[in-house]
Amino acid sequence: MHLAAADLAALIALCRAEIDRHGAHLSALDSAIGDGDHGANMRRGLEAVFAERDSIARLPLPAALEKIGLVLVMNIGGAAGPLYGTLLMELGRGLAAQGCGEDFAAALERAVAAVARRGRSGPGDKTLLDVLYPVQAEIVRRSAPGHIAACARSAAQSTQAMQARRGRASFLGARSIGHEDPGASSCALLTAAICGYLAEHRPL
Amino acid sequence: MHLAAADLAALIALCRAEIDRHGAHLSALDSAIGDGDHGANMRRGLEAVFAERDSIARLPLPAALEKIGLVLVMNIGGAAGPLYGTLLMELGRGLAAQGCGEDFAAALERAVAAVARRGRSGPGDKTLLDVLYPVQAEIVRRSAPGHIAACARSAAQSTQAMQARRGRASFLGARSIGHEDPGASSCALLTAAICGYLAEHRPL
Amino acid sequence: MKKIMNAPERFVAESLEGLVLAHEGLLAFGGGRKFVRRRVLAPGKVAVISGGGAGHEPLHSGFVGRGMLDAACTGHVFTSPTPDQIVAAMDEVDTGAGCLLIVKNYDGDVMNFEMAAEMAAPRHAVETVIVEDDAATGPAVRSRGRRGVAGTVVVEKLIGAAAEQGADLAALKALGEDLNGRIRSMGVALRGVAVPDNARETFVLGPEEMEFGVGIHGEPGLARTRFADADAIIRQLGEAILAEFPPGLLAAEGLRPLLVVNGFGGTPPIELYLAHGLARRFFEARAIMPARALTGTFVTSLDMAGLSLTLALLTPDQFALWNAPVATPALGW
Amino acid sequence: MKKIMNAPERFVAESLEGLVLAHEGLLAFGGGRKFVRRRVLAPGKVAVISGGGAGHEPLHSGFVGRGMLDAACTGHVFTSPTPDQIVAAMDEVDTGAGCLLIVKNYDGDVMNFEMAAEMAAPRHAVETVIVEDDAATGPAVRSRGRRGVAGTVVVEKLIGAAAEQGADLAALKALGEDLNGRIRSMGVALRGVAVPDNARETFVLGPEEMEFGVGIHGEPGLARTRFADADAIIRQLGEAILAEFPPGLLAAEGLRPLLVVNGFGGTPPIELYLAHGLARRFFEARAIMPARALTGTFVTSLDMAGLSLTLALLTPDQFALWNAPVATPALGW
Ligand SMILES: Nc1ncnc2c1ncn2[C@@H]1O[C@H](COP(=O)(O)OP(=O)(O)O)[C@@H](O)[C@H]1O
Ligand SMILES: Nc1ncnc2c1ncn2[C@@H]1O[C@H](COP(=O)(O)OP(=O)(O)O)[C@@H](O)[C@H]1O
Ligand SMILES: [Mg+2]
Ligand SMILES: [Mg+2]
Ligand SMILES: [Mg+2]
Ligand SMILES: [Mg+2]
Repeated sequence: MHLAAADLAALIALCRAEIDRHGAHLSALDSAIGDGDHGANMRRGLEAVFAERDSIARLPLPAALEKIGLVLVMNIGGAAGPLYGTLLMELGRGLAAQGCGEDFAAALERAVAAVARRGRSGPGDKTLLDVLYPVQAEIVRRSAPGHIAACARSAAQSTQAMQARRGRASFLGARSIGHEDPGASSCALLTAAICGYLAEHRPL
Repeated sequence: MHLAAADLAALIALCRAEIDRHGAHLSALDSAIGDGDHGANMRRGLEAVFAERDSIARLPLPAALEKIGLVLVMNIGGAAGPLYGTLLMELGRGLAAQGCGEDFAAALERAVAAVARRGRSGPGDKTLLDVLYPVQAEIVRRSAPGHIAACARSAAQSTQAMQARRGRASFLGARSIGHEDPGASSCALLTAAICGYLAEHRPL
Repeated sequence: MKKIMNAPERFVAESLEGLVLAHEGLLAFGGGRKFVRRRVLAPGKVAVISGGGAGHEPLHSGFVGRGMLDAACTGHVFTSPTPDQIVAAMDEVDTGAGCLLIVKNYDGDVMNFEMAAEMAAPRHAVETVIVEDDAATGPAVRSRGRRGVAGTVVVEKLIGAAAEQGADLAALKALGEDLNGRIRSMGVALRGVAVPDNARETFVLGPEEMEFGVGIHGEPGLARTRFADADAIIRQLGEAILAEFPPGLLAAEGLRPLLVVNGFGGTPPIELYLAHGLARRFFEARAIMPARALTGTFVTSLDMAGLSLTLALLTPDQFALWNAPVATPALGW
Repeated sequence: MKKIMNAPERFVAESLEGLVLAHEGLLAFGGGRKFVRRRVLAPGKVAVISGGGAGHEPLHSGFVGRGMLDAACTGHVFTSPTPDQIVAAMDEVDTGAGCLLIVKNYDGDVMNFEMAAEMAAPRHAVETVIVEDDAATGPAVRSRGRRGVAGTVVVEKLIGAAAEQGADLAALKALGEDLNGRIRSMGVALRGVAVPDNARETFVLGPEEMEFGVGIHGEPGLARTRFADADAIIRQLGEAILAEFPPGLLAAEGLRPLLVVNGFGGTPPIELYLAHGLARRFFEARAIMPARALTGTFVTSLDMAGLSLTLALLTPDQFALWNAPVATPALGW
């Protein structure tokens, strides 16, 4: 995958706009089974990345991703910060290690595994991993961006039926069932936004 | 004025019932321009007197009134306790000093004056004195109980137009205007109850 | 408004019992549970006694202890204690040097303490200090006598410290009277309260309203105004306070200002600390440099949301009394 | 829900500034205002560092001072601090004996402190104690790991005292792990909270409802139940606490129980003291005799109405650590 600086800057702007638009919804989801701040947390993170988008976009993709991850970690706090941060830092490091990152899918797989380690969590725990796993599987399968986005969306929805085993929602026990996980929701939103951009600007 | 023990016990029961019935209304008046407890305060006082009604009714009238005053002081607290307490203690003492209290009106006048001294207040301050003064004047005039009761009622109503200069309501300044004073209201209620009993049982 | 309560008529007694249990080393009940006293009295000093309605906790019983009060008499919620309570306290904690009564300026409190003082006169030397610190009830609103509000803590601390150091009754009375010109408070409520017997709040505020110039009994204040940001609220409180000091005092040399930010019971520490920072900046911008601060929940109005600022313009000697050691449930250093 | 606030994004910073201003003798900001630290460090002792989201004040910054924390890192409301804050604190307050991190058991806090510990590993010896005292999130609800709630104050006090007395990193870590089996808390909310960015409360209770088994982030609890009188509430809390101690501990000899009644921010002292008295009676009726009590507002959930009980079954040595001198804004003796 090749991304020009302009693409990266545009993607950052797009993700930030997407989170901004859905911030209240993400917080509402988090209010139901968490502490109601996921929208604010994600906004703060994306605003910080957006503020540094020019210098980030000037970096090679692996370094840019790692930098985005670091900015997220240092600005979000809460659970989302280390998780999204680890995802991007590890993805960047993985791509760098491969020498300009030809095998995106492999790097993503390792990054998702790092997120799971950081969160001590796995599939079915009702977290953003329940979106990351299927997205990564579709990428391995080289599915079309539109299909990946739809998968992400339905994966997020399927967290409704789960009982949370990690994160604040897990403290609710069975009461967490019936609500969509906010982290899964933000993850699907971002996935769909990125896929939409890629479909439009770099048809694979 | 002569009151049998049975009359005194009946009057105590009547006053207690009257305050109990109107307690919520008195507190509501007090909420508007005070702290909302006048009903509870008066109830507590009358319950305490009621609890001791048998031993009180056995005393000669002056001693009974003084005792009622003391029970009110020791149980009401707040502004109403010392004021109603002083009224009855001084009335009892005044009647006792006169030797079996032939001149009720004179004793009442001195008792009302003692209330004013205790409260450092006078006519037009928007307090129970604005009922006590006209009631006492009607008693001097030997008005019929029904007329005294009506006077008390209208005197209480006339406190609506006043700006409070004593009591909690005075802290509201001009905002106290337009509300009936709770102490004036309880005073009118008790006056009317007593007058009603006297009209029925001892037509003057 | 829900309360952690069994029944209105047991509310105050059960709370006092919990307070005494939680601080058994400092406190004990007086005879008949009519008041809370210092467990161990300091013989020979003037007995400092205060009290008032319940609902203002930790005032007054939470300030019983070394260097502050010897006894506190508590009435029903927002209702002055009765004279028998106050007389009982005098009889039990006066060790011979007389009693100094500290009374917040409400007609009910003043009259009940006055009747108690009259009853006790044959047996006790008694002086009374009436606390009048509320800037909301100054001459513009009321012909005489401000309410006593959060500044009461300052008066109780300084008089308590002076008594502990051996000041006599006359000196304590003079100190209290001097303090009345030096302490001004102003409060704002964001949510009203319901007393335990009543289902309804004494005032109900809309989401965009606040009640300015409130006291500590859930009673309406000076004016219903538009809810504002913290800077604006602090500015309004601060200006009202400064306007009510006796002329000239603000310009006096060598004063040591004390700044108290007091929560009314429903306002959490995060907001109180924020208010303290803004109040500090407000006063410092006007060349009033607080030399010490007290921020917390000291004089409440049940669970009312809101807070008050108190500024005390102390002499160096008075400031030393503030700094003197104190060991009570709610204030200790 | 109205707050004394200028703007959500300045809420936490302005509150911390007020705290530090109010306690300048004890506290100072760390570099870049990333944390609050003891003004004067005690060289040679292990640095005790804690932190977490804002909204729990006085936790954690109000417990910085002699005998307790050396630094506290505060995040946004209900949001863990970020690793850079924690690393900066370690770099500034570790005087050579290493850092003991005290972390409440929330995934966000655990992950951020863990990343910080990894980043600081080259320069600092670091150990972490995870606080897990919440009886509402025991094995019946969650496969592993209770939340950390009001018991955190006990852990910070005891570890802080031990560090002040010279305990090394391994001993402090062992103490923290031992305490996790000895401390259980349970909370109930009478009114929910709204975080500053959100207009709405996370849960809305009817006049006859309460939320049982809540944490300290305004999140829903174990169950929505019928509002009850204080005796029933205390009994429910007490029974939940007793049920969650490790088997055998309650029967152990020579324990010195500590009872904490903690208000969640919107509950006034009159109710907290009442709860203390009832809790005392509840435990004493079961032959658990609290040897010391702490009643007040220590671990809040913004202005949530409600409270929690905490029972700590301490060894005599641990109890001595509780009694050791402490000088912080919110705890001092
Ligand atoms: N241990 C974990 N592993 C994976 N994801 C987690 C974990 N804990 C939380 N999450 C994710 O983080 C989301 C919550 O993020 P956020 O609200 O920003 O943080 P916090 O819970 O600290 O308030 C959850 O919806 C969930 O998807
Ligand atoms: N100084 C005073 N002189 C005369 N009457 C007073 C005075 N202060 C208060 N009152 C009367 O007492 C009434 C209030 O009584 P109550 O509510 O029981 O006491 P409190 O004001 O202490 O709560 C007022 O309505 C008024 O009639
Ligand atoms: Mg959250
Ligand atoms: Mg009243
Ligand atoms: Mg009253
Ligand atoms: Mg959070």
